[in-house]
Amino acid sequence: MNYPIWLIPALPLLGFLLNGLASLLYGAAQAQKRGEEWRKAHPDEGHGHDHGSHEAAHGAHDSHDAHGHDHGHHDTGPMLPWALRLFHGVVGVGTVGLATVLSFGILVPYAKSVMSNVEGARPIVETLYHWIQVGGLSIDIAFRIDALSALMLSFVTFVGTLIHLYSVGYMQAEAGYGRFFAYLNLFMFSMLMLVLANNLPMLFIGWEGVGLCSYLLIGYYYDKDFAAAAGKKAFVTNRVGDFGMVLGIFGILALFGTTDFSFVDMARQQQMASGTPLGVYAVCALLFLGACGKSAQVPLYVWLPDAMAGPTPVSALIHAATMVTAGVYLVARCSAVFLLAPDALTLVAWVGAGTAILAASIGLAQNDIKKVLAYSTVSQLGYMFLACGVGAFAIGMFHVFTHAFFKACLFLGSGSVIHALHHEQDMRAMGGLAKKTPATHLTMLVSALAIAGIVPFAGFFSKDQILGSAFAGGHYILFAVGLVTAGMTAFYMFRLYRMTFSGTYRGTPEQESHIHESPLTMTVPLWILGAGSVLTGFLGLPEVFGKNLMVEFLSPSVGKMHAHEVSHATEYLLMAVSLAVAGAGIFLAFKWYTGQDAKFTPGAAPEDIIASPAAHAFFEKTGTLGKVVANKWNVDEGIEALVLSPFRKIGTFLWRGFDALFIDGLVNASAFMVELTGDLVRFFTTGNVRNYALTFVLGVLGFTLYIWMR
Amino acid sequence: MNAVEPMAVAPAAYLTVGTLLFFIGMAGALLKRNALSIFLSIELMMNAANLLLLTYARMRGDISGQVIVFFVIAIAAAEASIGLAMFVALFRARSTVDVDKINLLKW
Amino acid sequence: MNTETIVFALASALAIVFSLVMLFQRKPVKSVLSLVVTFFGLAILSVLLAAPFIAALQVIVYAGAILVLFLFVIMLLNLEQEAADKETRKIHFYLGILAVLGLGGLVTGLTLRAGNPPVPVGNGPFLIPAKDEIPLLGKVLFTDYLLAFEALSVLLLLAAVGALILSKRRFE
Amino acid sequence: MSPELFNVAAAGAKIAFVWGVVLAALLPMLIWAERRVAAFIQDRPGPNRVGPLGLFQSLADAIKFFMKEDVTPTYADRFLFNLAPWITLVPAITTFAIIPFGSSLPVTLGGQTYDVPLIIADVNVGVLYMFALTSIGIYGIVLAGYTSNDKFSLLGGIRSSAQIISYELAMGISAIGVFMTAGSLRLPEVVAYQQQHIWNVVPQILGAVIFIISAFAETNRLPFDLPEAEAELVAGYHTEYSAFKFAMFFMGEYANMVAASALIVTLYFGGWSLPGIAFTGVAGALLSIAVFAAKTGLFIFIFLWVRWTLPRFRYDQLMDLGWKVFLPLSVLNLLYVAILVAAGKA
Repeated sequence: MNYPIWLIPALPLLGFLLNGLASLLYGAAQAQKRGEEWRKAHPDEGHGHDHGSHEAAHGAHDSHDAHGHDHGHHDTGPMLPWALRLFHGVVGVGTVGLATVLSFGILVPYAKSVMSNVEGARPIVETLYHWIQVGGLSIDIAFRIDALSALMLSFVTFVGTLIHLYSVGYMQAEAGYGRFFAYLNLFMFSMLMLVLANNLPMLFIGWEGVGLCSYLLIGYYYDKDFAAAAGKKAFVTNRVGDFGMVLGIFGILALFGTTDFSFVDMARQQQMASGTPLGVYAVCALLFLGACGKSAQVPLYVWLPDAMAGPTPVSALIHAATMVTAGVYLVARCSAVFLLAPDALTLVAWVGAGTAILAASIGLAQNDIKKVLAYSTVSQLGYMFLACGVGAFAIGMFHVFTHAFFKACLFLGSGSVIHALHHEQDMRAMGGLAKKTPATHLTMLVSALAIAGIVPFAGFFSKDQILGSAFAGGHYILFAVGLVTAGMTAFYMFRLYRMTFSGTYRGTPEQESHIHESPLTMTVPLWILGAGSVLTGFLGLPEVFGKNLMVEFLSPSVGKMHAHEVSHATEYLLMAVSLAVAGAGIFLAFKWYTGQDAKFTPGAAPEDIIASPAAHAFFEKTGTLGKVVANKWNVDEGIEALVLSPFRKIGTFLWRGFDALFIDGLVNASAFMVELTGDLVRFFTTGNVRNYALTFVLGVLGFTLYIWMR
Repeated sequence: MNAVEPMAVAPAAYLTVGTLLFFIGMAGALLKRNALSIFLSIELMMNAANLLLLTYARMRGDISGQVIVFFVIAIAAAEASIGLAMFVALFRARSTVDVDKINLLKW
Repeated sequence: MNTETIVFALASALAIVFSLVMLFQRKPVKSVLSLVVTFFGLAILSVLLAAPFIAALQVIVYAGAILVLFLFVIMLLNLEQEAADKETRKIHFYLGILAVLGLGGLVTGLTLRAGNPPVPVGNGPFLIPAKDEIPLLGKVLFTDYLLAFEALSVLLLLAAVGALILSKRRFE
Repeated sequence: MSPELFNVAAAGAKIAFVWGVVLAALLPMLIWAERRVAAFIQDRPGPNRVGPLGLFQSLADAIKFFMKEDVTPTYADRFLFNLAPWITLVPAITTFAIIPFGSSLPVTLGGQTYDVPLIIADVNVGVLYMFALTSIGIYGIVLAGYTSNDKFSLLGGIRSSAQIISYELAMGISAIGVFMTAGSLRLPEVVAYQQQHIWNVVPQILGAVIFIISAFAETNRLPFDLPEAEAELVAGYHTEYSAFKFAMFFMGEYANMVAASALIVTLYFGGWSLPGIAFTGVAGALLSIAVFAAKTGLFIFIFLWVRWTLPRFRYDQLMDLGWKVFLPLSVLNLLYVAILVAAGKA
């Protein structure tokens, strides 16, 4: 059967080209128009400034602000004409939507065929052409759909389309509307390349592509320093991971002689072309380093919270639902290789668990609504790696799947809140939004319950199975860490919920009057994602409830560690424990964060306003530790002191000492030698042709003499 | 197709004449100061080389030598036209063709 | 002593004597005319070497065109006499003579020492035919050496254009 | 009598015959004819006092030339000045060596019959030999102009040599067409080809016209006699020459004219042949000589006719004609002949 798989990434690419082109053309036209206006306003230069025209220009600008009850805050220019916005919206959403339809057209029959015959499931591979051919190495431009990429493809396209739709409403007042959709489409293209790639180099194209788009979109408000810096930070941090990724690809090539994903099967059958256990371990570690960079694991997670400088749909799509899960996808994809090196898996598990609890603990004390979600994302990614690390790759992917829905929903909900509050992100200035924004409130509550792990929402099933796998594998410490993290998760999510939706509004009444529910383009995706947060969990019911569809579906693609069976009783017990812990967290959040009758006064201590006396007592007891946690464990400062500062010093030394003195010295010395030689030799340059001729003949004479003598 | 009959005069005689002419030309090229005379001497050198080529072609019974002489003559024509045009331009600019007085190409 | 030897001796003597005249003659016009005579000698030698076509070409192109151009230039520039002042660079003069004599001796010696080439006469596709070599010359020129021939025609065209541009007075 | 000896003797006889006819009979006749034709065209009697119809006028002129004072300009380069007329005359006469002036003459000597081809030297480079000699002839004119130490002479010399070099191109290229059809540079084979097929003038009329007009320029005849253009340059390159040296230039010009006519006949008008007649035996040989002489005479007459009919070109017109009209046309002719030959082969 011939599937037009290549169309799936090609459509967003087309969208990117169209949107980008339209945006550029419009920008050029605007620049020209502005120039003409300026010339018109300044018919004779040198006559000073014409105040009238200036005011007229301002007036035009202001009218936009007054007209739009929207994001004047980030306005970097006048709003686009409605026709152009319609074009960008239609192209942006349309291409991605078409890709989604197309991919589901391929996915649904494929999933059916896989489920009917799991053992005999074959991936669909579509080879377009040979990209690189050197010796025995052949790298093709080829697309692959197997269970793993099918799973990824399903939620990437689905959630992606919803977020595109959401963006139509969310971004409508932005000047860079076209640019935004161009980048977003380019991101979809890269992500689909990453997911559909049939070999590591192609995956790497997508990998770098999403990195680039992440950079571009974090720095979307490029005129804001913090956004530009955040984009740079994300990019540089990812480079550290990519360095490992590239070396890992070379390692795979060295081990298996191919970068095609067929190496997974080779690894499964332990048919390595070469390599030692140590080599396999190194390759796994390097690939995992890449995954750490992209999926924000310790110690490379620092970029993700800062990435919240981008527009909220970007945070939802890239920094929660899709791109950051690429690391998990990579590990799951190479699961067979990881299984050859159990030590590497242990590393993955411990890093994942460490990240989960570290990020969760930071999330406890954040006041920015998006920062909370960002740390939550890091923490949840840690969970996924924890799952992979204990050998439950399918469960990890399941969590990726469910997480995509509820985290996207949470982010979009927070976006809706921010939208409603005119770009207010500090939760201390919120409160009482439940009635004002009912749709947002309800969907966010559902997804918060999902992430907290309350039955029967999606997060419960995935998270519980992760903990169960850890327990079953005998990793009790990891289990404990996960359990604590689950409690923390429940606590900070409902802290967020309470601070945002409960109680009364803590801003000024004037602001309060502007609060409004978001338009349909934004709420519809919220509803759909909210529904997903409820329903997706049932795709992966634990074994005790029957067949785990997800695990079975993924079994042809991902490896699985030898399963340690636990009794049903233990499983029920574990569920009860995790439910209890989550419930405790929610209870504590409700108890501590009353949010009643408080007004936001700038300068007041953060928790004074909204936290209950019991909470204050706790904070005072924990004292220093609390401050450290609130300051994100001082990780950024630590990196600055331990890594960046020494590197800067080495760099300075290399610059001043090595480059300027040694290298430049060598270069200058050679230049000086040339100059000296030239000074000596130029005496022979008489400008007299006959001298040259004579010299030439004498040379020939010498040469002839040599021949004669020989 | 049969080769030409054996040479009545020893090839070495032709070679000697050619070499002699070549070095007479070289002497002119090195010692004369008039650019035109130098050019003339170079033409003589070229023709001496042609003679050698023809001699070797005759010795081997191979016509390729004659072909190469043909090319040399044609290239000499091109070279002479350009060279003489240069001399005319040079003379217009500096009113002399004494190469010792034309020595701008120095430091 | 047969006819060919006599002709060879006469032609060689002509060429060498008049090349020496060319060398020592101070008047450019006479230098050129001596060279014409030298080329005649060379043309005769070419005929002896079974290359009458080349001989004709040599007379037409060298004597008939190139050296006439020389004469033209001499007449146009009115170069009556070479610079009469004596050679100022004695070292250059002696070194030049030394180089010419040394190199000439060496090369002559090398040439004679090398003797006849080991390639036997009478094989190969380019065998000079006994009576009329021109058809073969034409054939070889337009088959094996076609590229060189075409390149040469381009070169000649360029030379014509170049000469025109170089010698054109700029009136504007 | 050995064949070698016979060949030498035959060659000597042929040289004697050709030079005798050309130098001793034809040239004086031609000078007389020129003046008579001129007079006829200009409707006047012309020289008619010395001998019957003034036939001995040339003889009288010759005596006059020998008797006149031979003047050499004071600052002229004496050696080169004296050399110049010789350089003009000798190549002009030598040209005849390669022109076949008849079919072959059977000679029976000592019971052995030799077939003597009526050509002095059948060299395989054929007409190239003639072009080579023509280019040598230029030196005579250049030197005459240069060494006379006279502005008129110099101008005439430069004009003449430039003119000859320029028209040699068109002439040579149009002649190539003839050799392409004949497949050889040898003039006897050119004649043989025309005898078997058709006179070259028929298929190659363009080449023939170019060749003939260029021949006028090559021989410095009107309407292309710019080098001597008496109205502007007094007498061009031979302004300073007098007496016998002048006579040599004079003879050289007429010899060139005869040679050019003979060459035109040979290349384009069948040489000594006539269509449909086989020239065999002694009678045939003599007849062929007569045919050749008649054809050549016709062209000599045309030379004279043109001279006394057409006005002189301006020098720039002459050069324009040579470079911008004849050269491209001759190349066109070459292309056309090439297509003809290729079509004939195919």
